[in-house]
This record gives sequence, C-alpha cells and structure tokens, in this order.
Amino acid sequence: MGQIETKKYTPKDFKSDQEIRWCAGCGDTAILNSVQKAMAQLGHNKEDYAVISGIGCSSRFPYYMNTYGFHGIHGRAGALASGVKIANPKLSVWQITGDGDAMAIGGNHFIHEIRRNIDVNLLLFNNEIYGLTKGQYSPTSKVGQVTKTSPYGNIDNPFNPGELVIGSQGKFFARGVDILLNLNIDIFKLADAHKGTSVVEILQNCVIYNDGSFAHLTGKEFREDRLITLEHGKPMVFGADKNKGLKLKGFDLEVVTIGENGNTIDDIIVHDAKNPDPSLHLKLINMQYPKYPVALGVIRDVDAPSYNDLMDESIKETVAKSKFKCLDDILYSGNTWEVK
Amino acid sequence: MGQIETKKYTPKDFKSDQEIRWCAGCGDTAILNSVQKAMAQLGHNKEDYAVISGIGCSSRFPYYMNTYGFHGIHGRAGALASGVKIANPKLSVWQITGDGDAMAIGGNHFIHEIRRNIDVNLLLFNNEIYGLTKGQYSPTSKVGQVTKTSPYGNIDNPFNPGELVIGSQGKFFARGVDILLNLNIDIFKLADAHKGTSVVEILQNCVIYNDGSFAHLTGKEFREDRLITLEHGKPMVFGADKNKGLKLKGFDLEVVTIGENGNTIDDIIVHDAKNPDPSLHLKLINMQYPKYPVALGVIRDVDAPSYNDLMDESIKETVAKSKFKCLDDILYSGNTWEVK
Amino acid sequence: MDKKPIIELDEVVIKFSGDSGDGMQLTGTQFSNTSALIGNDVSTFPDYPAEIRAPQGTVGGVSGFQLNFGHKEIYTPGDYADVLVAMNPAALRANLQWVKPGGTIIVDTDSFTDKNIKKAGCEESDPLKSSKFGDFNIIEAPITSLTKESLKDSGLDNKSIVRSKNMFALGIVYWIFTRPLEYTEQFFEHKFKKKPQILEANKLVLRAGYNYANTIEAMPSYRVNPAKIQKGTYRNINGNTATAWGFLAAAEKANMPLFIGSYPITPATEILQELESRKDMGVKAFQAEDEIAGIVSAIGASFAGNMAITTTSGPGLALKTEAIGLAVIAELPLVIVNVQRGGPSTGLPTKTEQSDLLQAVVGRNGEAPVPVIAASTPSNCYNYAFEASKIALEHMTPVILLTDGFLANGTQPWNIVDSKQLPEIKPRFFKGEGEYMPYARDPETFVREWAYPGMKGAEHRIGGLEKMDLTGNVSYVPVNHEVMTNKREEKIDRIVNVIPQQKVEGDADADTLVIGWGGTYGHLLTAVQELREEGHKVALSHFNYIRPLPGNTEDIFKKYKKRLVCEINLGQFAKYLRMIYPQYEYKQFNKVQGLPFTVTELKKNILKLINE
Amino acid sequence: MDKKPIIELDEVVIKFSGDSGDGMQLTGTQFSNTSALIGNDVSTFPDYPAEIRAPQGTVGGVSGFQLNFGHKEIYTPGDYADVLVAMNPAALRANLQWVKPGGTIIVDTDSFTDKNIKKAGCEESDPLKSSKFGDFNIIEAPITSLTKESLKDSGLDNKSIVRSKNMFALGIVYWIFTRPLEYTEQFFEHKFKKKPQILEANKLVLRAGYNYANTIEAMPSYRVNPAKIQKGTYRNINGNTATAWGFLAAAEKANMPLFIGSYPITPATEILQELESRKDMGVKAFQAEDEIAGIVSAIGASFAGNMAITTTSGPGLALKTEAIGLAVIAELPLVIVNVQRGGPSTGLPTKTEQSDLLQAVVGRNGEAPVPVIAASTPSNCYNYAFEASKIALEHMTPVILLTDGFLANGTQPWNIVDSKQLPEIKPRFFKGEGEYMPYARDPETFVREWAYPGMKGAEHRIGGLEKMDLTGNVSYVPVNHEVMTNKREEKIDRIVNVIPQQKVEGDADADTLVIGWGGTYGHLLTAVQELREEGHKVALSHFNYIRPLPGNTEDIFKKYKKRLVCEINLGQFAKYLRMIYPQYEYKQFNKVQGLPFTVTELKKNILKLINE
Ligand SMILES: Cc1ncc(C[n+]2csc(CCOP(=O)(O)OP(=O)(O)O)c2C)c(N)n1
Ligand SMILES: Cc1ncc(C[n+]2csc(CCOP(=O)(O)OP(=O)(O)O)c2C)c(N)n1
Ligand code: SF4
Ligand code: SF4
Ligand SMILES: [Mg+2]
Ligand SMILES: [Mg+2]
Repeated sequence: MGQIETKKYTPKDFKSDQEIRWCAGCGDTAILNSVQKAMAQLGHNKEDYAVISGIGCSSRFPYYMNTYGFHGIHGRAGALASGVKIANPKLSVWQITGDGDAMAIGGNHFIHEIRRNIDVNLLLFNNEIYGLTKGQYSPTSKVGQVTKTSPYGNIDNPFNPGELVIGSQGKFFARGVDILLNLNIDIFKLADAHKGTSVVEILQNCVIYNDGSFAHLTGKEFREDRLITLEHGKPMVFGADKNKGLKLKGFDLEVVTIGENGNTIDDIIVHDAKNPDPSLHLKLINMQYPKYPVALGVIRDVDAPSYNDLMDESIKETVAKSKFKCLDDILYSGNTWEVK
Repeated sequence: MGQIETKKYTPKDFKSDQEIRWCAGCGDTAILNSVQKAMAQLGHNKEDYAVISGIGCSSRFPYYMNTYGFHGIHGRAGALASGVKIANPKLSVWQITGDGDAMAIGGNHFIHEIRRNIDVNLLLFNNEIYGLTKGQYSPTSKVGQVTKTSPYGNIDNPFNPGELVIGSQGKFFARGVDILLNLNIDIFKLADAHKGTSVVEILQNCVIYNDGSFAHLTGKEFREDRLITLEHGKPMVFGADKNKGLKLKGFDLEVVTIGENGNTIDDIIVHDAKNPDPSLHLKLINMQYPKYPVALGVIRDVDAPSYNDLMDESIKETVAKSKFKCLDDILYSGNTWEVK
Repeated sequence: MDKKPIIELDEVVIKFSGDSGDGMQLTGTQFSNTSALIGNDVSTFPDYPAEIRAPQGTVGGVSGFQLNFGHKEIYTPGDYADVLVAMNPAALRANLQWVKPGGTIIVDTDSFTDKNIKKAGCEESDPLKSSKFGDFNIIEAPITSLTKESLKDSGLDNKSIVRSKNMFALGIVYWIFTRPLEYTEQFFEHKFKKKPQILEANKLVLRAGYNYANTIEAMPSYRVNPAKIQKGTYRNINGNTATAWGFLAAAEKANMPLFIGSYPITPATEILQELESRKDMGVKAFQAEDEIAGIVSAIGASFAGNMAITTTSGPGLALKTEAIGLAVIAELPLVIVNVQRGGPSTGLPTKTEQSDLLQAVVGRNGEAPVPVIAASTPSNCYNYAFEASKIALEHMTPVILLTDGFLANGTQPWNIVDSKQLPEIKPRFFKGEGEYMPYARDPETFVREWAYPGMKGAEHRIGGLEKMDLTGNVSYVPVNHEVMTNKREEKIDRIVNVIPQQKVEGDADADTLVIGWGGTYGHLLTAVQELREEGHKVALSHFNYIRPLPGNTEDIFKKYKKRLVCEINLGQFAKYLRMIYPQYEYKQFNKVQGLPFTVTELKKNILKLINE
Repeated sequence: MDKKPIIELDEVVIKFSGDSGDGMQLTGTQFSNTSALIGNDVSTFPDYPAEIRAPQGTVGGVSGFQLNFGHKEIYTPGDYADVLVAMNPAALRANLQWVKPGGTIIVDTDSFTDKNIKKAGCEESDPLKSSKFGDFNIIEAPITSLTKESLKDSGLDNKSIVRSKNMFALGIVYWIFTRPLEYTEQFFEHKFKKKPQILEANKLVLRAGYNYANTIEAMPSYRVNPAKIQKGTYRNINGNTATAWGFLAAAEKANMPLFIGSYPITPATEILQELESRKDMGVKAFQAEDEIAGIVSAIGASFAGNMAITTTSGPGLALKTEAIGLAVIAELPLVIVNVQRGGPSTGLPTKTEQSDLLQAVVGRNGEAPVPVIAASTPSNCYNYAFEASKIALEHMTPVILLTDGFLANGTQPWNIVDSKQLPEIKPRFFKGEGEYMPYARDPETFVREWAYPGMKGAEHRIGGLEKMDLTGNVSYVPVNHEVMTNKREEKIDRIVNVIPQQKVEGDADADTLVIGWGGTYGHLLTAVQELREEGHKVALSHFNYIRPLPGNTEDIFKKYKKRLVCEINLGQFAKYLRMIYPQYEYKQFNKVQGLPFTVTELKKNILKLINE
C-alpha cells in the first residue's frame, strides 16, 4: 500500500501521453477524470498502481493512465487483476471492465474474484451495450431494447450487477454515474479503503450506441427525485427538497414523504453498509424507478478477510513452521540413498 | 412436452444397460434412483428426455439413463443444455452437474442459463469436492477444509449455490439430499412443472474424498431438528416434534418454539415460494446450522417467461409478419439488377 | 450537362477518405452500388480504425473506402487510386502514397486550416502547395462552405448541415464518372422516410456537388461502360452477408431448422447480426455469453437435430478449440466460421490476415481431424458456407470455414445463386428400422447415422470419452482407441471423394505455379492475368479445400518447376503443403501488414521467380 | 531364511494387479522404493482406470502397477512381466497376455470364486486350471484366508483385515527377490503413527507373506544385485513431482517468487498439488476457477514480477490457447506445462499419448511463436522444467513444456540434481537507468527489458493490441506490424543459440536413424540398444527441444539414409519435421492405444526398416 505519508500528486500526474480515443461525449472520459482526481488524493505511490482491464471501449482506460497498466484480453480482467494482486499484494490494483467484459465473457472470473474477496477496486462501466463491437446487446441491456443483434427487441433478461455481486457474496458494492464526479471520487476513496473486492458499478452513457440509457434517471431536472445517494450511518433521504425517504414496511421498502402521513425523519432507515446480512442491501440494489429511487453511493461495505491476505498469512505460517529452508532441503528429505 | 396422457413407465424403463461405476455408497446412486422414479411418474415420452451433463463423477449420470443423453465437456453442461432446449423446446431437458462443473469452470454458463431462465431442470450434485480428479477443493468446499490442494486448509471462501442462483435472478431454487428419495422426487416434480431454469441443489455425499460433509445435518438422530423442509403455502415448522418454527423479527429470521414465550403457529411464517422479491428467499437459502435449520424443499418458484418461449414467440411473430417466405425472396429483395 | 467530351475508361479506382465521422463508408457504398446497378463490375475494400471514433483529424482516425469498378471483370479493389477524395489533411496525408501518378485528388479546402494540418502531422505548413503535388490533378473544392451555402435555407442546425458534406463530395464524383443520381436518391427516400427535412437536404447537397463539378471548368468527365459479365440477376454483396445466406440456403436445402450460437467479435459479428435479423425466416440465433457457450450451445442444438453453426474470429476460434474436439469425437455436424483478422492475441482486430490456418488445421488436443474450407471472394462465401454445411451434415463432422476481414467487409456484384442452382443436402438420419447403433458406419464414407432426441426407440448416450466401435459405449480398450482414431481420421480423408478437383488458371505449360488460398484470390488472379497479358507464362492454383486437399493436387504440383506460395502470414499454407507433399519445393511470398496484397507487389515477386 | 540357493538376475519385471480397491499402487510403490533404496535401477508404470472406483471384480476395474528393476540401467517399466501378482480373476485375465513365457504368476486362490470368475468374464469356469497355464510357474496362495488367519487376534474388523492382504502379497514377492522388509516397515511407522493397531497388523501380514514364501517349497529365490550406476545421492521420483521441483529450483536460482495458477486435470493435477504443499517454501499456488483463469492469473503474476507457471493437460491447453497469444504479444515470461493424455476431447483421460504436439507448436491464432520443450524421463522433467523457466525468464516469452501421462506417473531413481549443479538464471530486469522503453530489444537475442509495478519511474502500459516498436504504444501502422511479427518470430528462432546441440546415441555409421521425442525415450533407447547388442547397426536421436530444433539437427538427419519417427500419435512430429526439413524422408511408426510403446514392437519395426 505504499508509504503512509500522502504523496503530493495532481491529477495531471496520472495522465499518460496517449491521445484519448473515446467518442466525444462518451461517459468513459468523465470517469477517467474522476479516477485521476481520486488517485491524486489517495496515499499510494504512483508506481504502485496497476490498472488492469479486459477488452472493450472502457478497457482502453489503462492507456490513458500514467501508471502501470495492462490491457488484457476480453473477459479476463478479473483473472488478470487477481494474479497481479496475489503476486504482489502491496500494489493498489484497479480493474477496469465493461458490462460485456465483466458479465458476459468474463462472468466466471467476476463471480470468483468477488467470492474470494481479492483486494481489487473493480470499476464496472455499465453502458448496457457492447460499445467496441459497435452496438450489440449486453447482459445488462434492457428487455425489448433494439440493438444490432436484437433487431426485433432483446429477449434476454438482464443481470442487475449489484445483485450478482450479492449472489457472489460480495462485501463491497457501490453505484456511481459517469457525470457525477464528486460522487465517484467519494466512492473510489471508500473502495480504496475497503480491503477486498470493491465493486463499483458506474452508469455510463454510450453516446453512439445507447445514448440516453440512463437519461430518465440522471437528467438534471429530476435527478434529485429519481436517485438516492446512500451514506453509511445517514438516513436514507432524497428528493430536491430532501424530504423523501425510505421506510421499512414489514419486509418491504416504502417511499415516504417526511412530514406527510405522520412520517418523521425517525421513520427513515439509517443506512448500515456494514451489516453482513445481504438481504436489505439486495433490496436497495434492486430498487427501480419509478417505484423507488435508484440507489447510488456505497450500498454495501462489509469487512471480511481477502484471499490475498489469507494467502499471505498462510504462507507466512507454513514457512515459519517448515523444516525446509531451500529446495535442497526438500531434495534430500525423505527416502534417499547414496551410491558410492 | 410430449403427450398429455400419462405414460405407464416404471423406473426400470429408465435404467440403461451400463454398469454403474460410482463408488459403493456414493450419493450419486441414490440420486439416480430418485430421478428414475420421478421420471416414471412424469408425463413425458421417454424419447423426449434429454439428459445432459458436463464432466465429473456426477456427470457420468447420463450413461445410466435409458434416455437420450450427452456427456459433454467439463463446465459446459449449461451451454449444452441451453442449446438442446432452444433447438427443440419440446424436449424435457435435465442437466446433471457437479459443484465443480457448474460453479468452478462452468460458472459463467450457470449464471447465464439462470438469468435467461432457460427451461431446464438443473440438478446440481454438491459434494463440496472435486470427486473425479480425486479430491481437490471446490468452490463450495468449506473454509479450512483439508483437501489434496489445500493441505494447509482451504482459504477460498465458498459460494452458497442458492445465493448465486438468486444473484443470477433465478426463479426456481430447491434443495434436496441424496438419501432423501421422497423429498427429491417431490422436488423433481415441481422442477419439471416449473417453466424456466429449475435449480435443484442436492447435498451429495462423496464417500471417498469428503465423507460426512453433511452428516452433521443429515444424521437420522437429529435430522428433524437441523433441517427444515419448506412447502409453499405451509408454515415453516420443523423439529422432531414439529414444534419449532421460523418467525420474522424486524428484518431478521428467528427460530422459535411454538407454545413457548407466547409463540403460536400463527407467528410462524407461511412459506411463499411464489413471491417475486428474492430477499426473504435469500435469507432462507442462507440459513446455516447451528443458528438456523438448513432449508430443504422448494424455496423459490416464481413464474417468469423462459428464454426459449420468448425466442419461439419472437420467431413466430416475425415469421408471420415477414415478407420473406424462402431464401430466394431474400436473395432477390432490395437492390438487384439484371444483366441480359 | 452532357456538353463536355466524355472519356471512356476500362477500370477506375476511387478512394473516399476522411475522418471516421465523415461518412466515407456510406459514400463509398453508394458509389459502388450505383456503379454495380448500372452494370459495372465492382470490388470494394472498406478500411477503418479499430476505435469507434478515433481522434478527429488525426491520421489514426482516417476512415477509407476504396473501390474498383470497371468495364472488364474486376477481382480486387485495386492497389492505387485514380481518384482520391480527401475530406481533410489527415486523409490526404494517409493516402497520398496510394494515388497513381497523374491521378485526381479532390480535397475539401475548407478543412485545410492550420489546426487540422498540425493535427494531421503534416511536415509542410501548406500541404496543398507542396511540391509532391506536381504529378496530380488537384481539385480544390470548398466543400464545407458550399454545403453550408446550399443548405442555408434548409432550417437544419449547423451540425446536421456539415454532416451532409460527404454527399457534396459524392455528387462531384458522380458527375466525373457520369453516374445517375437516382439510386442514391432512392436510398435517401428509404432511409430518411421519417425525416423529410434531412431527406431533402441530402438530395440538395448531392445535386449541388454534381452541379458544382459540372460548373467548374478543367474537369474531365469519364464514362466506364458496363462490364461484359455473365447473364443473370445481380446484387451487391459482402462476405459476411454471403456467409450468412449460404447457411440459410443449406438449412433450406437440408430442410432443417438453423441454429447459430455465437458471441460478437470483429470482423465476424455481421454474420450473427444478419442471422439475428433472419428470425423472420425461423432462424434460432442465440447470442451466447462467450465463444465457448456459442459453440457448445451449437453442439447441443446439433445433438437435438438442428443444423448448427457458430461464427467467430481468431481469438474466439482459440476459445472454441476444446469444444471442437467434442464435436469431433461425438461425430456431430457443425460449421465453425472463422473470419480471420490480424494477430496474435487482439492484434489488429479490424485488419485482415490469413494467420489462423494452422490453428484451424491442426490446433487441437488429441488426434482431432476436421475438414477445413476457405472462401476466396466476398460472394463465394455463400457457396462455401453452403458447401461446409453440406459436408458437415452429410459426413457427421464439424467443419471449419475460413474467411477473413478482407472478404468479410469487401463487396462485389453477385450473380445470385438461388435455390434452383444448389444441390440437395441429405443428412444420414436414422430411419427407425432395426436397432440403432450410434457408431455403426457407412462402409464407403465411414459416416455414422444420426438419431436425435424425440426419435422413438433410438435413445442413446454420447460424449467426449473414447467410445466403443459400433455401440458408442465408453471404452478404455487400447486397441479400440486406435481403431476409432483411425476411423475418425479416415472419415475426414475420404471427403476427398466428394470435393471438386483442384483447378489451374493460366498457362498449363508455364514453369511457375503461383499457389494461394482463401481471400487473396482476386489479387493473385489479377497479378497472374496481367503478367500473362504482358507476355509471361505463369499459372495460378488457388485453394478452397484445405483439408482434405483435392485429390489431384499432387498431379498439379508436379507439372511445374517452380512453386510460389503467396499468403498474408508468415507461410502457414507453405508449411502445411510441406507436411503433406514434402517432395516439392515451395517458395514463399508473405506479407503481414494487416492489408491485402497489392497486385503490383505480387507481380514483382512472381516475375522475380519466373526470371530466376 | 537364506538356506535356499539364490539365483542372480540382471533385470526383472513385476506387475502387481488387482481390484482398484486392492491397494496395488501402494504395493508397487513399496516394492520399487525398496529396490531403489538397495541400489537397483527402477522404472515404474502405474496404470489405473478412469473411474474413481470402477466396478469391483471386472476387468475394467483392474488397477495395475508394473515395475522393472535391475542390475543394469533400466529405461522402461518393461514390456512383459517375469512375475505377475493377480489378486483376483479379473486381474489375471487382464494381464495374462503380458506375462513372459515361463514367468511366475502369484494368485490369491481365495478370490477365484465362481462369482468372481464370472464377473471377470473368463471363458473357462476354472481359469487356474486352464491349458493356457502350461507355460507358467503358478503360485497358488490362499492370500485372503492366510491374511485373516494371521490377524485373527488383532482385534481389527474384517474389512480392515482383508484390506491388508496386499501386504501379504508384497511379503511373498519380497522373499522371492530377497528384499529387506525394513523400508516398508519404516513407511508403516510413519504412515500409521496415530493408528498403532493398523501399524502392527500391516507389519504382521507383510512378515506373514514373507514367511509363507519361505515355508512353501518349490519356490526359487532370486537376487538382483545393485546396478552399477553413477555415484551420488538418489531418491525415487515421478515426473509430476520432478516437474514441480524443477520450478522450485528455477525460482530459487532466479531469486524470484514462484506463482502457479492452475485448474486440476488428470494427469497434471499432482504438479499443482505438490506446489500447494510447497506453500511452506513461499510458493503462491492459486487453484483457479478454470484453466483460463489459471493462465491469465499467471500472466498477471508475471506482469507483477513473479516467476509464473500454469499446468494442465490437453483439453486445458486448448482453453489456454487464447491467453498464450496474449503472453506472446506482451512478451512476458510464463511456462505452460501440458501433461499429455489420450484425446481427442476427454478421450482417455488417465492414459498416455503424444498427440498435443502440433497444438503446442502451431495451434494459436495469428503468428504466435512459442518455444516448445519436451521432457523424456520422469526424472528429467526436473531439468526441463528448469530449462523452460530459464528460457522463459531470460527470453521474455511463454514456453510450453510437454510431458505425458507415462512420465507424470512413472517413477525412477534419480541422482539428485541440487542447487550447486544448476546454472544461474538471469532475467533481463530494467535497471532503472535512463528512460524505460518497454519494447527496446537486446540486439543479439531480441529480448526486451522487464519492468514491473512497484519499480519507480518505469510506469508503462502493455496489452494484446499490436504495439509500436520500441515504445510499445498501440500501433496500427501496417509496416510496423510486419516488423513486430518478424521480431517476435526471430526472437524465438534465436533461442537456438542457447540450447544444447542435438545428440545421437548408437552407431554413427548406421543407415537407420530412429527419431523420437518426449516420453518415449526409455523405450526407444532400450530397443536401439538391444538391437545393437543383437548386432544391428542403428542410432537414436531423441528430441527434447522441439521449437526451435537444435542447430545441428539437419547435420544429423543428412548422415542417415533412413529415418524412422516413432510416436504415440498419428505422426505429428514427423509432420512437423517435414514442415522444417522437407528435404528428408521420414518413415513413421505410430501407436495410439493410450499405452507406451513396447520394446518388442519397436524392435520389430526398426528391424523391418533396417532390413529394407
Ligand atoms: C475473445 C474475444 N471475444 C470477443 C471479442 C470482441 N469484443 C471486444 S469488446 C466486446 C464487448 C465490449 O462490451 P463491454 O465490455 O460492455 O465494453 P464497452 O465497449 O461497452 O465499454 C466484444 C464482444 C474479443 N475482443 N475477444
Ligand atoms: C477442461 C477440463 N478441465 C479439467 C478437467 C478435470 N476435471 C474433471 S471433473 C473435475 C471436477 C469434478 O468436480 P465436480 O464437478 O464437483 O464433480 P464430482 O466429480 O465431484 O461429481 C475436473 C477438475 C477436465 N476434464 N476438463
Ligand atoms: S462507442 Fe460508446 S462506449 Fe465506446 S467510446 Fe463511443 S460512446 Fe464510448
Ligand atoms: S469419488 Fe466420491 S463422488 Fe466420485 S463416485 Fe466416488 S464417492 Fe461418488
Ligand atoms: Mg458495455
Ligand atoms: Mg463435486
């Protein structure tokens, strides 16, 4: 994790000399900016960052970062990042992946990385489309969506990334939006602080093949009423007037207005991102507009040992106990005999 | 789906002429018996069954069934079964897979098959070990478990299969036990009736490499107290004396004794397998002994369109609307010209 | 309009080039469609960057569309352009080296701002004035401002107006080559049916460009007369569409449902896309979660009695390798299409290459023989997709069909091959008589019978473990493994009996035989023909059937003294030929630049060998 | 005990066979360990069914352990057995054909019940009385009942008692070959430390068998004197353990952490298992979710500066194909071990084969050159694992190491090669001086420099897209692609400069050269030696370096008139040689039965060619 002292970096230190090749207006560029800003504020040495990706528009990300970077093969970002982190746990590993890269071809590595809780910050750029291959539906595309491979409307029921994270026993899940830089930076800091797989889904607009997929949520005019930003320890309120909130009704969630029907701020659930039980987090993750606001921010942030730490400990322990100090000890151990 | 009339089959009709090659006492044999019994009672024609598997001890299953069968390659049972069902939706497709086959190498097909809700009965033989390769830990092995590849104890946090099913938006999940034939048969009938991916996890004892993994739950002496069999519409009671039950306490589950502390049968939750919201199902799936009894039976059984039906409908619709009746219509459509 | 003298030409190469956002692909397609419709033979080569939108104004962001059309038969999109349209300095810089001496260059002078010139990385501050231009006929047109001018009353916003400047350029070129505007106008009418404002604007700008060219003097007008090509009904087609349609044809002929299980990958995706669209013909198109699920679902569909295919490109073929082995041992029909692209790894994903040949032929674990077929023109992808399906279905085997990025995106007028012109396909289905023996074989072809779920009384189990001869039960008997291994090999070898004899084009009495395979056909044929026209003796034998090779291959090879194998790789077919016919010497000419051959370089290298 | 005359022998083959549950692997291992410890040379071949527990009593369920030990150097486990131990009728039936005429057969008569005889599928009702037995020296011992008898007071349950009958059989064989019991007794003491009852029982039964053999007359006693082998410290080792240790050695010599990312698969799993155990040496062993994650995590570890390997068998290598291409273009060190087994597809997973050669050499998309090395004895898996690592680390390239099921499970006494005897390994790390250019190369070897995360000032990006020469930035420049393709190829070709010259064993002046590669070495060498002893002129050139081939290969080939390539496949190395040296003719002898060659069949086929 580098030195304790905070390095004095500026976002510019994290910009590489390569020209950015995303379409003008692509959400990826905004996310790049927020990552560079966040990194300038975190405490790691620049040479300790490893930015790892698969293949997709989003996966070009490492080329624009002036850190160590590896643009892998399609779907394998999770396995690549896992190898990097296990090999050198001191590194700050950032995995950049798309909805196709992580959840189509890369689905297996995604769920296993999460279940193992490998200490990686996993940024999932969800644009609900395959961008790089020019617009086929992805495993997060909406039912009915018309794309290059669903000319008659998509019939493939989509994943909800956060839900799959819960199913994989994810310990950290957050949701950001490409254009909400400050929110993203806050999330990245918590993701960095979390030891384990920190999955951050970022709603990302693909201006070319799926423009406006999230516009009904993120439009400035109504954003406050359709999105709720959760913060650990804070009540779940939202709305332009901060007067709406979420309340438990039996086993269900209900949107109420504070000050109406006798609802006070005390009726509003206080967000507990640290609760190991995933069922309320699952409900929050699954909230859909218009019935509910869509949840942003860190929804789940539960402490649990990471695979890489357990591996390290286990190695330290067995090495300490071992009678073998070098290979020769092994070679000459057990049944050997001499021919003279 | 074959004819409506019920065929008069006996379990023997489903036994092939191949000698069973599982170890004596292997749970797989008991499951084989329950499947053959169930099939004899279901309404399909024998030739309409397709039994599809991957690779593993459990995946040898098709050889012992006198139906159409395909023993595939490791991890690909889900993709193979998906292809069979989409190609011919009239078939009754049974997928046989192990914890390694479905959740290690086959994890991606597993989650996608479930999210698509392909109409397959998916029997997951969970013995928490790789049997066929002689005893390495699997993605469901317990933390600390000593196996051939975890000589110092497993550090790999396991999946809970049902939880991953929920994360993949599974609409049907049940849990059986190899030796509980009647329970399994009941489950298989409901799985068969369910249109969509019916995932049945079967706790299966590997006598050679992981003997007794479930013995603390399934031992005759205490089985009734440590397991609860859920039935849709019935209260969640269990115990040798049928006097224990599950009650909601805020957002949590609690085990109570009926007749004690003022708890009556009316306090006990009535199981609603049909509730689309997965959060209570998730809690039930995640119940672990000793805090809770482990849930068996059909935990979730929610109606939703299957991919194969949607595909069929979509094809019918577009074919009906199409101006193309044969390829020649396409070849000569649009911009063509004649050279004379 | 037709006052000017018109010069008749045999063949013309045009390259439209501009920024990725400038609509050059559309412009090129319109020109080639119009040319084809008025009876020219045409060959096209779209060439675009790997990025969706590469940085504007840079050389890396240039998108090009080259086409060759003519009065005679056209086999390649041409090496060098007679006419270059350059919509900005970067396009000019990237393509100048590809313009014939004396060629015409049309530039949008409005785009030659200092900023753009710098972005393009030009050495000189005014590249249009550069001495390099001595040899060319430059048409400096203020295309952007004229477009704006002609649409000033259209009510459209500036962005939309500027976006239609490609039509101004097209109008100029239409006029130069005396093309009618009507086909493109019809296209607008269809495409912008719901946007009448845009429709009118496009028509207006196209005509403005046309009239502009007519108006300014010093501009020759050419006519390329219709080609003398075979009678028939034609349409323009690219390789990917042709491939998709070939499968539709095969399914129809075999009277079977068509199943495709695929995962998108450049440059193969369009095959999947076309077949997704053909749901309207009952196609079951399954966009899988990855390549493995693509092929395995197809194997499942084949087991269930569908005609099954899977489509991909290099890295995807690598992922499908294990499953191909399953289809081999299960002896189930399946066609695997591999649209080759630049490797290794992700390599040059939008560029063409022939470097997956050995992977296709021998790149599998175990002894896993698979027929390999390669298409050689955009339109014959149709025929070879059909052929691959026929072999798969009639011989119970997976078949690999190789095409490449050049064929996939290239277009060509195609003399439609309709159902009447195609042979029957007769899979060897179990008839339901007697006991079904899954691995009993036809004594001639070694092909087993096919029974699938739903057929009463033929219940059986198959799988990836070695199986007993005849019964198909799992068998570990050592000698049986050898028997089965040999039978699987022999089954594929015997396909030689049903494939056509290899042909030679050119001089039977030449010393030098040029050998090629797959997508290089047009270039090789043109090179050989031109050399022959220039008085050299030379012949070409171009392969479509790779494994097995046609039965007369050796007869052909032995007739020639010198053999030159030309490939877009480091020599994989040459290696393969040495494996099979080591008794002959094979010289090589190889190129690995992500680009097709040029006829020029081919001629140079062939000539060198002729003269050796 | 030593009253009887003792006959001295040079070499003996013993096969222990019984039901999968009968403990034959353990029995065989004990016998070979004891023999090795007293100074014999030994070669073993365990052979067991694919099922965990195949059906009891059937031929399919027979588990065998063959070993060859001797006074001279032993290269193979032997073709035919001098002594067969058959614990039941099925074992007898399965192995009778493999006993030498005049050989000794020890049977447990208690197991020859009607039921067992039927299960074994014997034709005659009393196979022990069969005329087939004329030639053999049969020892009919009531092993089960004598075992029971000797343990009747042990207090053990019947199941445990019967389970130890293998030790009775071992005792008999120990007596026949005058072996000491102490090593096996020590083994019991270690293994059953916590089960004193079992410990005593095993000792008792072993001795009972030994005494029984001593007691009954008519039984010769043999001595096989220690072999005259090289000085040194020895241990028994099998190929998989040797492979794992070779990597430990390399990591130690390179002074780097060792990372293995693998997924279990027969017969490669033991390498992973051994390295999981070597966590006590700091090994990072990652059991991945599948083969792809196995190799890709290893590539990640390599990027991060570890020495990384991945291990698998045929179908797993197929799955790793795409990722190997990534390591090729990224130019990162990585060793991929492929323990070959019977294919295609799942094939014969527990049997041996050499049929992944072409997949290893050319089975990748794009031009993706990779060095390929093959081990040839169980113990030299150690050396070649070390060599593969050295080449990978010093040449910045993935390397494929081929072994096979026969080597993996076979054992051999090994003259320990410790750290003093191994060369240094010096990866070309970036020294931190000057600007880091990821794709600048050593002018001699074409190897780039290695900088990894954590190194200050060398931050850079790599990936699967084609990269610009020197800088490594993404590049679509056509000519650069050709430059890089050629450099990658040339880099691998130049490894020829660091690998040893190819050797020839046997007669330099022979006409006939036998050619082999990988795991068949012992059999080929024995065959050639025996032929030479019988007066024939013949030589053997056995290959460990496949790509590149050693520099003097051609010189060797051209010296011989006739070349016979012997392989356990349909002729893949022969095809490969034709690809590289098409000027020579290669005859083939191939076998595809999931079994190693026999020396007998090799001699027959070599002799045929000699006499041609
Ligand atoms: C093995 C392999 N299969 C397929 C592809 C083609 N491919 C590249 S990116 C991509 C999907 C991109 O979608 P996503 O991950 O959502 O990224 P985005 O472009 O939307 O950011 C596909 C299918 C490939 N490069 N490699
Ligand atoms: C591609 C591939 N990788 C690995 C293997 C080896 N392998 C066969 S079965 C198996 C795991 C079996 O575990 P599981 O699926 O739980 O089945 P079980 O034997 O426990 O019933 C493995 C790793 C294989 N056959 N193919
Ligand atoms: S195609 Fe979409 S995701 Fe890709 S760069 Fe363009 S806008 Fe971004
Ligand atoms: S190894 Fe285990 S799972 Fe496999 S057959 Fe034996 S008991 Fe069953
Ligand atoms: Mg996407
Ligand atoms: Mg298992």
